Amino acid sequence: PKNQFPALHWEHELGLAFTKNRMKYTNKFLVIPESGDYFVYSQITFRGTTSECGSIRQGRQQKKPDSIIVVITKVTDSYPEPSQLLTGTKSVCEISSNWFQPLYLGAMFSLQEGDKLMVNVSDISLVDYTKEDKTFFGAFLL
Amino acid sequence: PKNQFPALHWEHELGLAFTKNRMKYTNKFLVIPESGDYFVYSQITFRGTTSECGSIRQGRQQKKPDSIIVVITKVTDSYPEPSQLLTGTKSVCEISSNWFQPLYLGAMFSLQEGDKLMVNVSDISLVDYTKEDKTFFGAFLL
Amino acid sequence: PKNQFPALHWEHELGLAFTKNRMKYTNKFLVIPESGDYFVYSQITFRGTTSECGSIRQGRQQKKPDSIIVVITKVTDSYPEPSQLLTGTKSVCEISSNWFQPLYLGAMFSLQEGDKLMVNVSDISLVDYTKEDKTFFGAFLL
Amino acid sequence: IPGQGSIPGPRCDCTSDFQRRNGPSCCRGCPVGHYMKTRCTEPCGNSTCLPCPQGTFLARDNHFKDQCTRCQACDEEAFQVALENCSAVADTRCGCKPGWLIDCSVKPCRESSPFRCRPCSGCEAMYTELPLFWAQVLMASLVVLFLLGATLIYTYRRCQTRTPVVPAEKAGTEA
Repeated sequence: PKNQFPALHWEHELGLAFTKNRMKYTNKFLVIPESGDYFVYSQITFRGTTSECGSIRQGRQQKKPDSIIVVITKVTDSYPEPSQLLTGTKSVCEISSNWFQPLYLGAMFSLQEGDKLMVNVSDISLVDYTKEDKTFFGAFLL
Repeated sequence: PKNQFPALHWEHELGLAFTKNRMKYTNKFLVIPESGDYFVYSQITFRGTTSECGSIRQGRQQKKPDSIIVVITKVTDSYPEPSQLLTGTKSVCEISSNWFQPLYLGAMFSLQEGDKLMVNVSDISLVDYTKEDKTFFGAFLL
Repeated sequence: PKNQFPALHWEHELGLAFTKNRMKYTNKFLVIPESGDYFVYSQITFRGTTSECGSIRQGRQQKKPDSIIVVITKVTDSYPEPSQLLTGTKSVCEISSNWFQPLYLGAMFSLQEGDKLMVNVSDISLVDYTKEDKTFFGAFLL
Repeated sequence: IPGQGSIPGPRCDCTSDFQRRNGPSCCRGCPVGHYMKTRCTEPCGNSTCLPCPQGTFLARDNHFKDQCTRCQACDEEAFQVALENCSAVADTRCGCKPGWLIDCSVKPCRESSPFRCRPCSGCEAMYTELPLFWAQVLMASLVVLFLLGATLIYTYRRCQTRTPVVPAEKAGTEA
C-alpha cells in the first residue's frame, strides 16, 4: 500500500461529532452511504518538542528537517490498493523549545457507495488529540 | 467563558463580502437564520515582527515560542456559555526580521436558528486586516 | 492586472481530476457554467532549499524572509481587471537544508456565468506539482 | 388553612428563573450534567433531560442544550495527568503529578496555553496544579512575609537593647 502511516481513531457521537443520513463510522473509517460528490476535509494539529534539526551550533552544516504528514486515504472494494485523496506535508525545524501547528485539507471527490475514508498521519505521537476543535475529520454529500 | 480572546469585527456588505438568505451579521456575529447543517470557515492572516524567541545567541538555551490562535466560537440561547467549534493554533519562533502566515479553518456543524458565530484571535494586533482576500469568515447552509 | 504572478496549468481529466455539470477547464482557467454561489478552494504545496535568510551566522542582523504566495483570481467579462478572491501568503526563513509546506484556501463566492478562475503563485519553481493529492484546485456550485 | 383547595400553579409567563422561552414554548430548562432530549409539550412543563454520556459534561443549570460538551483529554506526551477526571458536570482538569512543575509551552502564557510537566528535581513535593502565575505570586508573598518578620524582630531587638537593663541598686541615678 502507498503509505504505511498509521490511521487515526475518531469519536463519532459525542460532543460536536455526529453522523447522519446513513453515513457510518466504523473502525477508523467513514463509510460512504451513497454514490455522489462529497466534500471531504480534515484538520490535524501536531505538536512536539524541538528536534535535533532546530538545535543550532555555530558553523554547523544545515540539517535535514523532520516532517509532519496527514493523508486522507480512500479504500474501495473495486481496487485492492488504497488511494491517497489528499496530502498535507510540512517540514519542521523549529529553534524554539517546542512547537505546534495544524495541517488543514479539504476538497471535493466523486465517491462510490461503500467507499471508506480514513486519515493517516506520519507520527501519531505528534498528534494533539486533547480537544475536538483542534483535530477533526468529516465529509458531506454535495 | 472558555477563551477570553477578543472577537473580530467583519465587513459584510462591501467588496467580496455579502450576506443572503436571511443570514444576518450584527456586532461581530453571524446569526444563523434557520436550523440545519452549515459549513463554517475562516482564514486569518497573521503578521508580526520577530519576537525574542527568534533572536539567536550563541549557546543559548532554546526559548519558548510565541503563538497565534484563531477560534470560531458559537454562542447560543440554549446554553449560557459559548462553545469553541474550531481552533487553529500555531507556535511562532521566526528568525527573520518579520513574519506573516495564515491559519485556515473549515468544517460542518449542526446549528440551530438563532445561534451566533464569531471569530476570536489571540492577539488582534497581529491580524492582517488590510485585504479581504487574506482574512475572511463565512458560513453556508448545506 | 493586480498581481503579475504566473498562473498554473491543471490536469482536469486524469486521476482524481474531473469536471462535470458543464464546468469547463481551458488554458489555466475554470470557467463558471451558470451563475450562482460556488465554494472555491485550492491547496498548493511549496518546497525549496534553504534560502539565505535561514543561514545563521554569529551576531548577524536578522534577515528579511522569503515568501510563498498563492492567489485564486477571477477574470470576468464585466470588468477589464482580474480580482483576487483568495490569497494565502507565508514568510519562509527555514534553517534546515530544505523545506516544504502547503497553503490551503477555500471560501464561498457569488459568481456569474462565464467568470473564469485561475490560480497564481509567487514562484512556479517552488510548486510541488509531483502528486495530485498535494496540489489541487476546484470549485462546486452550492 | 380554610379554603386552601387547589392552589393555582405558578404563572406561566416565562419570566421566572426556571421558565424560559425555548423556541415556540416556555419550558423549564435541564439541570447541570444533563442535555435536552426533547422540549416540554405543555406550557411551562419540564423538558425531557437525559444524563450526559460518559466522556461529556455540561456545567451549567437550567439550559436547553441538546448535546453535551466533549471532555478534554490530558496530553500524556507532555506528561500531563488528570488532576480531576471529567464528570457529567465538569471538564477534565489537567495538571502535573506532585513533584512535577507546570512548564508553559509558550510566552506569553495564557490560561488555555499548552504546557508540559517537568520533574522538579530537589524541590519538595509542591502541589503543582497551581498555574505558574499563581505559583509565582505565592512565592513572592512568602518572601515578603519573611522579610517583614525579619525586620520586625530586628527592630524589636534593637528597641530592647536601647533601654538599659539597670541593676536594681543603681536605679534612679541615671536621668
